[in-house]
Amino acid sequence: MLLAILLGFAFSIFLVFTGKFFKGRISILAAGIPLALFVYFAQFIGRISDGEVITQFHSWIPAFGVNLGFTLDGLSLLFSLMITGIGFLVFVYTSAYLKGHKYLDRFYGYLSMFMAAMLGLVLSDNLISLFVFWELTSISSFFLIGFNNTSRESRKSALIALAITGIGGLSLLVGSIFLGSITGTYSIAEMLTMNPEIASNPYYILIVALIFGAAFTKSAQFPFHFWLPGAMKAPTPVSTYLHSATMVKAGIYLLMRLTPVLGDHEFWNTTLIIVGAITMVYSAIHTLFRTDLKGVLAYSTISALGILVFLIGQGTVDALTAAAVFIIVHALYKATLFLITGIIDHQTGTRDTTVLRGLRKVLFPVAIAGFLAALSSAGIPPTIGFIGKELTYESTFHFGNMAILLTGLIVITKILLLYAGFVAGIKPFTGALPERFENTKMPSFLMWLPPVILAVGCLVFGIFPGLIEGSLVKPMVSSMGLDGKDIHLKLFHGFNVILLLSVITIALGTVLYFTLKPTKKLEAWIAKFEKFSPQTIVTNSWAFFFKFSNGWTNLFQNGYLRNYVATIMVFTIALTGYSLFTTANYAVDFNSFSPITFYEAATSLVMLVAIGYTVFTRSRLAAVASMGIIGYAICILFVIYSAPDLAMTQFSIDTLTVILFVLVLYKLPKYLKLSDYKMRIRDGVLSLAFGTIITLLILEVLAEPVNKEVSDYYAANAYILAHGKNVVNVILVDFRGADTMLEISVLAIAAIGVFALLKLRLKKSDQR
Amino acid sequence: MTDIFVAIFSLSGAIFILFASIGLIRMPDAYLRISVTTKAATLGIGLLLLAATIHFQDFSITTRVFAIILFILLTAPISAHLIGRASYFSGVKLWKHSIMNDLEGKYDKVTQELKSEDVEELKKRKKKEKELIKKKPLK
Amino acid sequence: MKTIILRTASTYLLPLLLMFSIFILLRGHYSPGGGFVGGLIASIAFVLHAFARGLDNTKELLKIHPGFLMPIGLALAFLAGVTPVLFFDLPFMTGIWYPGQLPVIGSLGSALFFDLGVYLVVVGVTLTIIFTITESA
Amino acid sequence: MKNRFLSNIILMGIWVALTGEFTFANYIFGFAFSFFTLRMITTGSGNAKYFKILPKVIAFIFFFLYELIKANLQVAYEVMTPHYNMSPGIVKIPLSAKTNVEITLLANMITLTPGTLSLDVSDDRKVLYVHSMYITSREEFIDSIKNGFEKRILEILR
Amino acid sequence: MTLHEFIFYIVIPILSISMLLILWRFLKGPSIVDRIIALDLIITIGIGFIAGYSILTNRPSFLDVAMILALIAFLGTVAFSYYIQKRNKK
Amino acid sequence: MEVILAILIGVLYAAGIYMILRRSLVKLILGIIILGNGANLLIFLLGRVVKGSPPIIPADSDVFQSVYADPVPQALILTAIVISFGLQSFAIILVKRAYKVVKTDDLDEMNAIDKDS
Amino acid sequence: MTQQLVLYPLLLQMFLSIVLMFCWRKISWQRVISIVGSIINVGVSIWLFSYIWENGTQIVLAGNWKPPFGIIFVADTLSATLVLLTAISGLAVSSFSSASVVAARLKFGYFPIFHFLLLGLNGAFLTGDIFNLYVWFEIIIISSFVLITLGGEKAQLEGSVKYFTLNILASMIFLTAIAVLYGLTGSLNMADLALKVAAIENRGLVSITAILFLVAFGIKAAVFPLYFWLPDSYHTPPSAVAAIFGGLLTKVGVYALIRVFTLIFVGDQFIENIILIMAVLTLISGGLGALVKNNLRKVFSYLIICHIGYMIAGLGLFTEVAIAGTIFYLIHDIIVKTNLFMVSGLIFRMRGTNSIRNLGGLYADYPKLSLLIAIPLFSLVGIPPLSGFWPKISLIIAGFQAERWWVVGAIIFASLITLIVIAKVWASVVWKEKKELPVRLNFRYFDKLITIRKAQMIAPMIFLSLVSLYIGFGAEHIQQVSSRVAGELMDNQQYIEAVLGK
Ligand code: NA
Ligand code: NA
Repeated sequence: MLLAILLGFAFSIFLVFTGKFFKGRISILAAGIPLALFVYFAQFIGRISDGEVITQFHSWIPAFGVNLGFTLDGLSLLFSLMITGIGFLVFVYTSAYLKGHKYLDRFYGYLSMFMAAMLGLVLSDNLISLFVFWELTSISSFFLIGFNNTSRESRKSALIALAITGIGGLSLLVGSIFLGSITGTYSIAEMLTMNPEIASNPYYILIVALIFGAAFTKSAQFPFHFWLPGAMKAPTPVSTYLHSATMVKAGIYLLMRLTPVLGDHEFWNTTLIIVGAITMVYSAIHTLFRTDLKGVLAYSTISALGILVFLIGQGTVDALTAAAVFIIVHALYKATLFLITGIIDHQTGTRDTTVLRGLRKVLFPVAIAGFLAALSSAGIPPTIGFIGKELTYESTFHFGNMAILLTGLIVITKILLLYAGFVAGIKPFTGALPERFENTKMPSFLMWLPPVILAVGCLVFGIFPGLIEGSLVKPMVSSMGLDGKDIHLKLFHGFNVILLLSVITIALGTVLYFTLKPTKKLEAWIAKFEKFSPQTIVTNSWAFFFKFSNGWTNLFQNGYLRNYVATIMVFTIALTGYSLFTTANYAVDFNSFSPITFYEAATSLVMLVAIGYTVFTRSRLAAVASMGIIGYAICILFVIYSAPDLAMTQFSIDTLTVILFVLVLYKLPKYLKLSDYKMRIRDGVLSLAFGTIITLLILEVLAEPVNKEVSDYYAANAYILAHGKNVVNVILVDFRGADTMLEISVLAIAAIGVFALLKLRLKKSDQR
Repeated sequence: MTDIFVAIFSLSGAIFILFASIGLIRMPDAYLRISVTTKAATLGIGLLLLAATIHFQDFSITTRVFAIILFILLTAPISAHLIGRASYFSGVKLWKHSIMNDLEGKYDKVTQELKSEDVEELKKRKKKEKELIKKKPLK
Repeated sequence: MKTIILRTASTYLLPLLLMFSIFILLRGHYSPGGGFVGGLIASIAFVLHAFARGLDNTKELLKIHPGFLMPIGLALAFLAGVTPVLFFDLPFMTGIWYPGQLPVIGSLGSALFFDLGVYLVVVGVTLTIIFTITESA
Repeated sequence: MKNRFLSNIILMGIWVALTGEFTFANYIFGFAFSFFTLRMITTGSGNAKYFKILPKVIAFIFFFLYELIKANLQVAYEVMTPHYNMSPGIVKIPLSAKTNVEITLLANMITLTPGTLSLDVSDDRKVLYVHSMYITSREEFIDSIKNGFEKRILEILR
Repeated sequence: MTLHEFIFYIVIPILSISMLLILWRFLKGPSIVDRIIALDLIITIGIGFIAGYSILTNRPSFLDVAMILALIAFLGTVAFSYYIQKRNKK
Repeated sequence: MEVILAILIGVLYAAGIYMILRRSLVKLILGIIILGNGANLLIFLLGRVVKGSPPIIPADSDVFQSVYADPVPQALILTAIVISFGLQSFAIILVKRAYKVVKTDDLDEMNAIDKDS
Repeated sequence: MTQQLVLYPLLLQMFLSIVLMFCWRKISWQRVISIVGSIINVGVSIWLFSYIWENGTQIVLAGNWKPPFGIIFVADTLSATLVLLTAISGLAVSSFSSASVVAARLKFGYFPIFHFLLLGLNGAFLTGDIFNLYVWFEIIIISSFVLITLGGEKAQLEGSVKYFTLNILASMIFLTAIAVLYGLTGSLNMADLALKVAAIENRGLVSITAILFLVAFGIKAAVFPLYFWLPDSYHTPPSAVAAIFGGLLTKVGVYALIRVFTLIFVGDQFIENIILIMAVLTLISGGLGALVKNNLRKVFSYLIICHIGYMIAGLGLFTEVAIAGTIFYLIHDIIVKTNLFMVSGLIFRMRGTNSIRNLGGLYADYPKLSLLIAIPLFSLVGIPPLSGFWPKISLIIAGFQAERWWVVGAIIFASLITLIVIAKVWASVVWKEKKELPVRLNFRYFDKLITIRKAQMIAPMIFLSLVSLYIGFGAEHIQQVSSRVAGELMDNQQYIEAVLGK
């Protein structure tokens, strides 16, 4: 299985380097891969339906507990077949749809990368590696949605999709890590037995909420649904593959996969039912107001995903069976509808339902496929759609005390979806063919065959449900931890309430289809509600957030150096001040200090006055000279306190600095009076506070005992071992000679810097 | 005995320095201040340093101190000269009771050249010379 | 500066100050001084010369660009530090001492060469900085 | 050649005195070192006859010290008494001294004695501008300088 | 009175007072030249102080600092004059 | 005396920060220098100060016979002073160059970089 | 031979700098010396790393003075790792510089100073002496000053004034902290300090000293609210300089924080909380800044800040898992950020601007280079299994275990913002149609470069991209290193014993 996944990645990398050589032939090569993989996974059907679970384990990063553990059971098998099967058809379809496109090789690269990621996602047993693949699907989806990268809209949609699914991805990551932390493993298989412990863990709600965050964003549940219609900017094969058949189902997959781990808890069930219900009804209503075929399909897809979440939320055997069947149903008919929409778009140049009519005359095989898919979507027998709908009604109708309400909702949804299916699958083909479409040509069989195959699937599986019952549905239900023995798929369940509901659904739906025609007016009408939609709310909050970000950034990063310094000082003063006043013991022992002599006092006074003068003088040169006096006073202090070497150095450096200043200053203008009174007060307070803290700190430190171990060692060995009597110099060239080596390096670098700063003049063309 | 010499030398040195300092405060213009301080301080420092040589009575210290004194004697007048000159450049006025100023108008503002004669006079003379030269060929 | 007095004095001050600087360099191990202050005095000598007689004269006197003293000095100090590593398998900066005493200098050891390196770097740095500024002033 | 040799010896002496170590090696080192220093800095040529003028130098030193102390006391008096007794001004003194060394030495001596300050030498080296605290008349002042310091300095240096 | 006391109570205080007097001139100015004179003189006094202090503490090594002060103070004055001359050059 | 030194150091720090907070580039550099002086004195004082006993072993002995000042802070300060010198001279030239290119000493005017955000 | 091994990277860099100074104007020699030297340096660093990996922490006593008296150099796993990463980034930038830095700059000491900077970085990682660390920091600072001003353009100067002032301020605070530490303990050896600081009774003083270190290193590491110098300066120098700055300079601050707060100041709850709060605000502030900026390099600058937050968060959480996350992130970030700034340089050479608004069309013009650019970009986001992803696991686990939800929240927030920012950058720089910009006269566009220069620019990006792919896909190895480092850091007794014996 690892190889199967790697094959996709390898192929996409391979394309990057060799894409140029293959040109047109690339399609054959590309389509071969999903086909091979489909065959590979299909051969497991027998073993899986016998109840076997095939696992594979590759150690990857044991340090994190992250491994490439793969599980092939009912659930992952179904998804794998869908991914590779529909993948194959989409690959084939693409070869015609994007024939001669400049970047066809890249497109296949992304597509196969996506396929591989998707396979990895559904096969992974390890939550972290699942997350890895999850993110890869988001990223490859980003590249695919933005494939028409010169279109502003495409780029925007790709970004929104990435942002929303990115939030979900991170939510999944955190959820997985938390789950891993409380269970001690990332292996889903190992977690299966821990359901009660997890459910009783105090973090259960948090973890489930995080997992929901992931599933709802990926599967476009209300209120995160809006990225999906936007993602329809992608080329049709992408919409088909990612946004109806596979990627959006990753959230569904996750919920199904974790049902045995996290399910069977009130929070889990209620939330899923509510969110699913809102999503399915909300977006089903939206389909009524769309004139773009892809828009209709997008909203009906969201609605279908809502139905799935709704079913998973019920969590009963019936509901999960219904969900399992509905996944297949939806994959078949929705993929078909998308593909034919692509054909219509490709051949006629429009997807506008208000003008598309009578195309059966020019696109007959496509019309057949559309008709079958529409039937399946509407749940009209003998398509498999009917079975799916019956199961859905069955489980909902028997679900607890809210059953009537929930059934009502699902029926309304189904009615609306029937309308949507008809609009997409039947309407373009019926009626008279307008003049403008008369010259429409049949596309290459590579394009129309895939939808036909899928549409035929809708019919065949409907007539022979046994084909999928034992092989796919039962194993799938059992891999969700439930007993699937009693499942029997059949078209006719006998006359009962469920059948009645079906009849009502079909009847009302058909009436709706014939009475309500999609118009621009309707579309405009619903647009009025846009300002209350989640998308608008999110967009507005994003705008607000962006404004806030700008404000926040500019508040701190305002370009004024003095504000930066002030902020840093405030921070430092606050922390040190707090520490000092809360913990210091103020044990200053004045007796331990030496008495003040006349000359010390005089020197200090000189220094103090010079400092004041340097700070407040208005003359630049006087400030520099006065700084010279500060340095001089320090030099005298160094003499007084036994540091002749220091005094020498201090004084010579001080003089040199003054000289440098003098040499530089004579080109500069006079000081201007720049800061106002208030600013001076603020700065004064700030600096005095800092000075005070330093003084207090010094007094505190001076009260502490002294340790002279190191300097005593130096003193004792300076002459005996290091052959010098000036201990300071011995330290500089021997004990701590490395410092000195660096110190002269600093000087050399500074000199080079000065040299370059003054001599180097860049040519205009070399500047930024 | 040496202590007494040390005391005398150091005290007189200090006093000369004090004079210089008071001079610096009291003298009315920059030139006078320079004038007063250079010498008094030089002498004062010299005496203090001599006191140190007497105190330590060590040959290497003595030579070193003499080197310092020599150096001060060499550089102090140059400093004074430079500052004095700089004062004149920066337009420091003479004390109002000064009795003469031969330097007035001798510096060329542009080239900072110092003439031995008045710049204006020089110009006049050159003009005259030119006129004379002009006249010559006529004769 | 156009002053005969300073110009004349600088001719005599230069050798005097240079000698002082070497003196201070060599005795640093025993009394206050050392490579750093020594180097500063040496550079002051040249700076003074440059002030008095113009930069071009001083540069002519120096013959090489003062900046070139920096790598030389660094190399010398580095060699003094790295010699024990290369030849004695001792750690970096380990003092290597010539047994016995030399006149003036006292003990001769790698520390002295190190200090000499410091001296040269300081001269190079100070002169580079001040000369560059003066030139572009 | 001769001058260089002399300067060399003098510098060596200063070196030995400075280090305070009168050993043979130190003389050699001092000699070698000052040799290199001189070689490095020799651009122009000086012209000094060291030995002939030695007695005059000593005499001059005593004269100078005398002037120094005398004038210092004068200034001290000026500073310490409440009223100003001075009559300062800048005087132009024509120079007999010709070489740089002569002029420099003269100017410095004038500066070092209290009450007077050499401000500058004219670019054509013809005159020296001196600031003085006590001027009675221009001629008298010029005379005192020319017959005092200048004469003695020129005696030594020529 | 010992020499130590003499230096401590008489010589050094005189020098310290001189230092403060000069500081006064430095603050008062009025011209930049006055400040430079004050700076030069205060350093010169520093040399004297160090001489006195070395007698006081009986440590000749401080005299080396005096030597450096003498050598370098001169350069400072030269630089300032250089500056003033350049500044006034039109 | 230590108390006075402590206050002096506090004043140096305060003055340094105050000058760094001004708008003039020259004052900024002066502030940095003053702050550096404060830091050096701080090392010096916290290493504990001793009067009149430089850490130089007397000529006639191999080890100290009496009390001596701690040489370690002195060596550290020496290094710090020299490093500061390198930085300061660089900074001073930076002022010069900045003035030439940006044509101002006012730090508030040096914000062109923010215009092209 | 291996006795002095710890010093070899330092000696080599010093040697290179000096040799390069001798070759002052011969820039083609300098190019060769720098690249060859950097290759040797990578070899030496690998040698050092593997030696440390086999034999544990090694020390060298400079001057052969026994600890704690002399300066000591210590290579534990953390130091050896960082030295290796410096060598790798250094090699990449050395090659990139040869191609992208204009000859005028090369003639004014670019390469010697570049190697001094690397020397400083290595030294800071290897030293075991707090004052020596200060000196190394100064080497780094002054080299970076020179590099950031080299050329002296207007923007460069304006940026460098801020860079200069705030970094100097940091140094002063650092020096103040060292002074206090010396006043309290009389020692400078970090291991010895660890022992002596632990024995101080006045904990308040210890706490204040720790805060001073926090501020000093916090400024260098560009942590909120101390990072202001960074966004105002990092976009101004040549890209090669920005690359080494972006990759390594702030990390040395992070390293210092890690070292000091795992070795000397351990177990102060107050400080740990402060660090955590700072980390969270850093994550947020950096992210917000990156979101709103429109200059590619400014965006990257803010992302540097943002991602420093991860590392600091790990330090603040202060568990073995968290520190391992910090170390892993550090390793990843050095490589990727270096690469990113080289990418910005490449883009600048292609288009003559770094303004996101004016960029576009890379995808059409340079399809393969776009894919190369994608690797560092998406590694930075941490799209799994690329390198930025793994350390977040450790950090989130640590946050969960400590029940610091707000820290986890900030980590997630920063990840999301990074994702959005990078996607935005990708969409507008790579995808968006090319905007016709006025052609810059005499500007050396990428297309016009000779092949060898092109190769010198592209090869280091490929090199670093491969390294970051290795970090991602070979996360097992990196995690082993990180865990071992975390283990060593959490038990400071190990370090102390390695240095002081016993
Ligand atoms: Na020394
Ligand atoms: Na006089």
